[in-house]
Amino acid sequence: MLIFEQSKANRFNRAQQPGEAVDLNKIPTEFRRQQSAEMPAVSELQAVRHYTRLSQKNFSIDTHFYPLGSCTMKYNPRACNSLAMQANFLGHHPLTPASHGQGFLQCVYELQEILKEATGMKGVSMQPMAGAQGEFAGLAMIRAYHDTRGDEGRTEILCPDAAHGTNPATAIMCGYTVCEIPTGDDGDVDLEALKAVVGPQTAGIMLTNPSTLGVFDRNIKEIANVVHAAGGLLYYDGANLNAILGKVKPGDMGFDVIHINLHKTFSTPHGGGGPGSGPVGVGERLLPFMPVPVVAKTDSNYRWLTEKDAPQSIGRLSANMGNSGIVLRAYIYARMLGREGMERVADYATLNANYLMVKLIEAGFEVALPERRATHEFIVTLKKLTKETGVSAMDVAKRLLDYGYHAPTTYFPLIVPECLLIEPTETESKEEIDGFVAALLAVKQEAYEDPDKVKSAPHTLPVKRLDDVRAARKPDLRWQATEKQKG
Amino acid sequence: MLIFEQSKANRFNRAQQPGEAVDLNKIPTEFRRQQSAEMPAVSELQAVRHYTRLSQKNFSIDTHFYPLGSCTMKYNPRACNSLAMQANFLGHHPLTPASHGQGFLQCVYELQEILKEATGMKGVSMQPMAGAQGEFAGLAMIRAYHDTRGDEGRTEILCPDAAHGTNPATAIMCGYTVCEIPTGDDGDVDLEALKAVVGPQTAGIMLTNPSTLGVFDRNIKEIANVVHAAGGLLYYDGANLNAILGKVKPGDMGFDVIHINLHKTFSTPHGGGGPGSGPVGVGERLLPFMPVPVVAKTDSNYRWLTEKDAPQSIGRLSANMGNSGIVLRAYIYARMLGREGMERVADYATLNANYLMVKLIEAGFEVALPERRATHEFIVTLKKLTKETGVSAMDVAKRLLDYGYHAPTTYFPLIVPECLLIEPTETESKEEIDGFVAALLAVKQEAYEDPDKVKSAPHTLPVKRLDDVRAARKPDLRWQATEKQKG
Amino acid sequence: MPFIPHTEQETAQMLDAIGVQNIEQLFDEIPQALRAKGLGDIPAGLNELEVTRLINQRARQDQPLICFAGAGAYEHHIPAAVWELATRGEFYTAYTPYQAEASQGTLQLLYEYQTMMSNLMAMDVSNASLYDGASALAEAVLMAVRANRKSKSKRILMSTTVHPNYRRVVKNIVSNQGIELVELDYCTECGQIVVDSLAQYEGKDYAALVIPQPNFFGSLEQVDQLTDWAHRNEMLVIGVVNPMAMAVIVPPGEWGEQGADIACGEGQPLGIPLSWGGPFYGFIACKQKQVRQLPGRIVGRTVDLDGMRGFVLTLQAREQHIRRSKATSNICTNQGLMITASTIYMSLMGAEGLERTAMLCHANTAILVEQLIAIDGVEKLFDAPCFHEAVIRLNQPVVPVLSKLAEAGYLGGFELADDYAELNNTLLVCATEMRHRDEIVAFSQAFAQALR
Amino acid sequence: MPFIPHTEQETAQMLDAIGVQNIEQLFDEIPQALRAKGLGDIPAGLNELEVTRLINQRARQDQPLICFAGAGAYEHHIPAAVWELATRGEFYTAYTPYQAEASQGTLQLLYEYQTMMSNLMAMDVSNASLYDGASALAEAVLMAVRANRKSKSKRILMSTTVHPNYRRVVKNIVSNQGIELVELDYCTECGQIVVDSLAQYEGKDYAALVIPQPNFFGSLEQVDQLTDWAHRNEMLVIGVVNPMAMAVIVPPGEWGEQGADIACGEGQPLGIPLSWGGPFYGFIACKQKQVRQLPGRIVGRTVDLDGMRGFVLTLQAREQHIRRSKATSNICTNQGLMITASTIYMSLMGAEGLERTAMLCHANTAILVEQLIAIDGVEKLFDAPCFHEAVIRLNQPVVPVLSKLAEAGYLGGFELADDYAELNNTLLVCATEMRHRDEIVAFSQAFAQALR
Ligand SMILES: Cc1ncc(COP(=O)(O)O)c(C=O)c1O
Ligand SMILES: Cc1ncc(COP(=O)(O)O)c(C=O)c1O
Repeated sequence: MLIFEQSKANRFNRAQQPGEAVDLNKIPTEFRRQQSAEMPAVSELQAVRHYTRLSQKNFSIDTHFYPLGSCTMKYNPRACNSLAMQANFLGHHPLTPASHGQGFLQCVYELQEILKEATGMKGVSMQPMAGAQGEFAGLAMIRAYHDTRGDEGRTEILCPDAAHGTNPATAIMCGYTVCEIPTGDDGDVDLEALKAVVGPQTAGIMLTNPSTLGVFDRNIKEIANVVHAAGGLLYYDGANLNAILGKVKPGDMGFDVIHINLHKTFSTPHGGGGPGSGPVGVGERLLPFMPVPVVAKTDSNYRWLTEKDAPQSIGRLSANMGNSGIVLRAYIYARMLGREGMERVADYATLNANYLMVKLIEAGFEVALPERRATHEFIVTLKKLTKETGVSAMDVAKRLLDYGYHAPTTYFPLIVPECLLIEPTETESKEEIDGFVAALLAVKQEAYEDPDKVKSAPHTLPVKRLDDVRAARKPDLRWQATEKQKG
Repeated sequence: MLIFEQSKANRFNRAQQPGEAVDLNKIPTEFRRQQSAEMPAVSELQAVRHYTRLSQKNFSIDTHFYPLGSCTMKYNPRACNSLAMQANFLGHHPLTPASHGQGFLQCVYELQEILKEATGMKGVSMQPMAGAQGEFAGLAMIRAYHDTRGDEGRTEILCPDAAHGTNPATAIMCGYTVCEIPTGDDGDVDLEALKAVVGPQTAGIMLTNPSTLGVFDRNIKEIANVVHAAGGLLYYDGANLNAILGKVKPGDMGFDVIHINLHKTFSTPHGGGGPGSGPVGVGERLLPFMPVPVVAKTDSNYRWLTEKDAPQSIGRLSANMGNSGIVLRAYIYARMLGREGMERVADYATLNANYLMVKLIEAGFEVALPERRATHEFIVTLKKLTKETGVSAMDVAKRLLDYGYHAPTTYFPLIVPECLLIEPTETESKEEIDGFVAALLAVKQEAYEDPDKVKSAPHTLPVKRLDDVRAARKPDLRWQATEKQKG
Repeated sequence: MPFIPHTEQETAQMLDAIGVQNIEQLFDEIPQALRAKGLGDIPAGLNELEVTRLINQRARQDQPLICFAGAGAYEHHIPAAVWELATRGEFYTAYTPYQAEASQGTLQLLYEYQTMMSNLMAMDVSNASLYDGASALAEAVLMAVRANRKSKSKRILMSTTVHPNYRRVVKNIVSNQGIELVELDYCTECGQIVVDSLAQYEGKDYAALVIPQPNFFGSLEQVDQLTDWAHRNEMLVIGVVNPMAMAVIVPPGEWGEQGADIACGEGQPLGIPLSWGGPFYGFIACKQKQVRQLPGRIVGRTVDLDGMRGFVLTLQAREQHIRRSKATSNICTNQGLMITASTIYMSLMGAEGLERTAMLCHANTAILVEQLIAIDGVEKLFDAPCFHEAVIRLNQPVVPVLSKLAEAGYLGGFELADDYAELNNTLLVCATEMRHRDEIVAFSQAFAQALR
Repeated sequence: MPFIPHTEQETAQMLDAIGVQNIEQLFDEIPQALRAKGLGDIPAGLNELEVTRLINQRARQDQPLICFAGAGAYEHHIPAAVWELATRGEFYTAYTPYQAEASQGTLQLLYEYQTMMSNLMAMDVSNASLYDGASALAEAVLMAVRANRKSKSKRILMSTTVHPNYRRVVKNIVSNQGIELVELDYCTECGQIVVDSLAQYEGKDYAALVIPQPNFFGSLEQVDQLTDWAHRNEMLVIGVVNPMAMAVIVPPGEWGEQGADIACGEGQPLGIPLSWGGPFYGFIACKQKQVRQLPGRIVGRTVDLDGMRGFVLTLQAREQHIRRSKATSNICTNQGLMITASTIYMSLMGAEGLERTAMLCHANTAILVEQLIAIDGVEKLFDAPCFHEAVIRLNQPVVPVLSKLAEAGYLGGFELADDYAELNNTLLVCATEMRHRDEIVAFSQAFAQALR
């Protein structure tokens, strides 16, 4: 039942209502809403029960192994939440003067420093509110850099064909055109193809390394040289930083600008889709262009730097300072890990992924790049299974749900057919991984023995397989009071 | 899986461990534990996931209608929890001087006053930690009262046969013998029988009014007279106070001492079995005997009264001041209700129960006392159904679970065969009650059409019907490391 | 190591299975020259006890001020149930509901949210969130440029009564695509845009007009006239509104003859704590016919194999993960958890609760302004009706006054002169339903004190 | 009305169905003369915003002191996950698991708890909680009297090194049944019971001997000798112990030749906040052969119709709801939620975490005592080894010193003279793992100051 279907006219939740209905006497009637917005009218218990029950219909890290590739679904320490949700943090208006927010500002400043060290960059701004906005900030800085130098005509951004959809979408949003570069058979960027397209029109290249194929591009230095030689800059999509924390730094690989997904590597919650946080880090050249505000320290005093302090800045991308509460969580997490803990993250994320890959190969699965080391994730391709049984990667994903595992990422990257992108993360145990292997093997067997069972999965969830096509063909995006039907 | 079955030797949850293993150098080895206690060795994620998933296996107020008679399973406002769980309340050691705890003491004092007004008693102590301990405090006061007067030979406590098990058990614990009084056909205490047994050996009587039969004993004044005339005192078991809040006060009915279940009428959580809180209220005569500590107010200063201030007190029943945090929740709840809100509690608890009773009668169910008004609860007896179908009240209860309703209380009070004691509480909506009627009716039909289905219920819960007998015959009360079996 | 479950023995078994000697070997594809020399500057790890001590001490340092500021972020009462439910692990630690069948909780909630937000805005459809109010306005502008087939100009009329930071953000985002923002002056007497002043823009090609309601000064704009004017001139209308105000003020969908085309804004007032400015969330809603131009996630209702109702992410062909460079936006991770909270908030409040809250904010601000202008040297600046913010002018510079108020424990408001040169010595103040009358009185006294 | 969902229309429909005019009529069986005239003295209701303001203000008034007191309640670090999980609605708002199939969450958790507590105590079985440490000891005494078939005396040997309030509570409870507590003196030099001093009680009929570990002074008792002595004299042995200490100290099940018969105590140190003294929880564990004398709820493992493992309340024939006046105790509602928290706490800590915590408490207290006795006029009193509390004697009255410390922000300890007349000018102090070394130093300085 929808909350609206539990609604009853004239039901009020008195505990949440100011007692007196004050008159809007100072507001002329022409400005006043004539009919109340249709909202649920439920008791507090009804609302609590409804959303408690709804929550139980979700898979989540706290309930299930969630090996969603590229998303780093690791344990979110509860302390990061409860410490960040203290009244003294939550109660601060963004206009609070720095004099009254030294505690918070210090946290932000120190996280900036930690991220600089972790990535080898020279400056970090917490402004972007997710990875994609970090990408935007990065490209905007690249644009500002070229513009400032009067280096016109750089209108194109290069992206590998395996890139995440946000990369080309961001390039367009930032006013660039996109040129796709193919991936070589070995999983690295096709260097010859890159050389063929790079040129005076190249503003820069966006790269994820390790790539979305779950391998570390071994030619990264050469790529950097090629692009830099052509006058372009290198953007690092930090979505996969978890794999290399403390092992290799984007700054050392030659990247000029990066973003970091705090909701991935730094374990802030994914929240059913967000909020994330996508700080950007820059090398020397782009320092003047960083988005504001950032926190600066003078003696032991912390303060915001704004447009006034950074006249070349690309400015702000949020009305305030980005997703502060998320930054706070990431800071707490970073302090708990400390330097050794961070290296261990990469160690065990990589160990888990390689172990899982080996176990799946043993179990007869085909991985996309068997000759390569997995990083923190890797790709299984089911094209053989699909051909032999008609069971698709999507079907397998759905059937896994019945076994109590969230599915890996499916059909991404787009260049591998019938693929599953699998990222176990470092916080999952060997037992959990072994269980997952067993489940995937069981599904494979079912695919041969009883393909319809797999194709019609899931069977044990709150709903059966949902009809996506119908949803898109006749969009029903909002409950209408007239229907009042049950379900 | 048990948490122990996820355990692995040498797995540590580092985030929760002091870094250094300090040596116990000051403690001679003879005092030192030689082998570590077997405890789970799991990661933080494993623990979080395990207990999150376990929690989902519970029915609860927040997820289900829970009409457990005599237990008052009403909505527990979340604000009562979050406000009571503030660091500034949780951080206080019980030895905190009153000077540094005026805020908390004021809350306790004001709740004492509110409860006095609500019950018509002259003094209230928050000391008892649940209803049964309140009963104990009450009887101990009765004993102290008689003792102080040198009124010896009063060795017996009277209890109606419908009384809750805690009443006779408490009487024994307090060194009394118990004399049971039968209930009349009309549901009220059998007055003649009472008169027949009351006498110089009578220390007092324990009564619930409304009784556990869900009716208000109309002869309460006469009962009080009879017992008082014989020199006994009247104890009021306040478990059913929700039904009469603001309508009639135990003090006015003639009770000398009462307890109140804050976890029922004042909506503190039931917590899977507690903690409760069972404050006692006393009339003039028992004032000197109240358990300590209680909070007193002088000018605008609050302080604890202890044994020193109350030399005749029966003393303390907990090491500290009882379940403080629960008292705080009840105070918050009481302040939200206010006086009108409290009366409304009785109004709507009673309305819901009577409506539900009428609807069930309409649906062909037999209620135990059809000629009487229901109070906040009432009894359905399924003896006819059982006779005709072999389906017992327990079977019906189990089958209701499949319909998404927690079962009513079964087989209590003991004097009504195959009974369900049903208490909807005031916070449930008409829709929920109508749905419950429909479910009960559906189960009844099933009992005739497919009795085995009902007898083997539940069918949709995490486990099927559990074998109680086996559990009691071969008690397995603790997981043993040797087994390591799955389940 | 915190949060890593492996025992040494398991690590050894796993390495063995992989066929390597040690974990280090797993990184052997990284060119040796690039390998990091460690993370020396990062402090050593803390256990939870230690980090709790540290963070509590930071928090204790920062006692919040009693808030009389708004300017885009508003302190409202948030029922305890909101965040107790929103931080349940099942909401908190799930991600974008890619596997719909395993995410019906989040999906149904988002569908309910879309319904609530559409209803509050009187628009046909809402998406499932953008980052914040400012970036939502940027997306609305991009959307309008795409959607207005009649306009070729890539020019937007932007009222200067829109939040200055919103205007900055929009500019920072959209100017990369060559979109130009033409700023409209407001009437310095009434503090709103006057339709008569727009004659100069008539007959020229603008893709859209952006109208705030209430505007940054707290004043109510003449939205009906503005909307009709814009539509007459073939512009789309973007309303950027405070959702709490919409409980009692005419919503975008009802502006003028046809209603605004796009409604967007900051969702923070609906159950989101101030939290140093974030995370908040942006909302955006539009008319049915523009739905395929809407950026961000959208949830739709559908049926399962048994014909039972269920919910899925839909219209994904607009999105970057499908359409890549042709997407309506690059947004991927959005502000899901904030929507969870906001949806629960709206359910607990109901229409009546929102209305009463809005009214009380209005009444409290009226009292606040009354008290403040009773002080010598304080006057109210604009005469347009206000919702829950107002501009006052002092007889002296604002900064020292705000400092004194901060010392007295108050956040006194927002100084306008930095953003509006003509508004020297002015202050934007606000009193929501959170401000007790006693606090307003005490603040006014402190204010008088600070002016001396 | 808060929390009541009925609309006026529904109320009317329901009254109609019942066949009454108004709600008042439903109370017509209550004699008119008894009807209350309202609840005039109770204040009017507050909405959540108002009550939040009120309670926050009360809380702000009461800033906790930095705690150097123990005396039965100990400040330990509690992992954030503990209460975030324990207050999930499914745990928080369920009741005693009468319907086992709908309560497997709580039941399995209790079974896990019973296992953990039995293991920690090295006993065979644990129940699922009693009210608190003091009342648990009372129940243990009642249980011992029932269980000791060899004794007819109803007399108990109770060490005076047991917490004074525990002794009071036990007396208040058990004396009603004519049980007598005979108090054993401790050795004023070493601060523990000396076995040699017990000769006078030999050969007399006592049902049980109560041994604290550590005792109220923080000293470790010679439990092996005491246990063996008691068993030789046909008494049962009741250990009343600090569960945190049991991580590193010999547990009751291993005392002497045969182990104690009953272990009980206060569970608060295992994940329960100080919270003004409650809710805490009492634990009790015993040997297999006494299980049917154990009071309170017990969960057992069984199987369902399909043979799958499941959990139920068991051995209910001991309990009041079945056996009524013949029950082992009157307890019904216990401290379930505290057990939920404690079980999660123990799972998160593991044996190693508990051990390290216990060790750090010990080390911190050692440092504290060292620092304090370095002050002129302070000396350590007893020479028995301590766990994490110790008694010091001052050269002046304690009360004024404690007041000065409170002014400086410290809870300085527990004054013993009220309970132990011979211990004038003495103070029981404690430093758990929560006390940072810097805090201990600062406290010692404040202490020196206060003595001046
Ligand atoms: C490889 C990659 N790049 C970029 C992004 C975009 O980040 P966000 O979702 O935080 O905007 C993601 C994640 O979604 C990603 O996996
Ligand atoms: C009628 C009655 N009396 C007494 C009690 C005992 O109260 P408690 O469980 O709080 O000890 C109960 C509840 O369990 C009850 O229903």
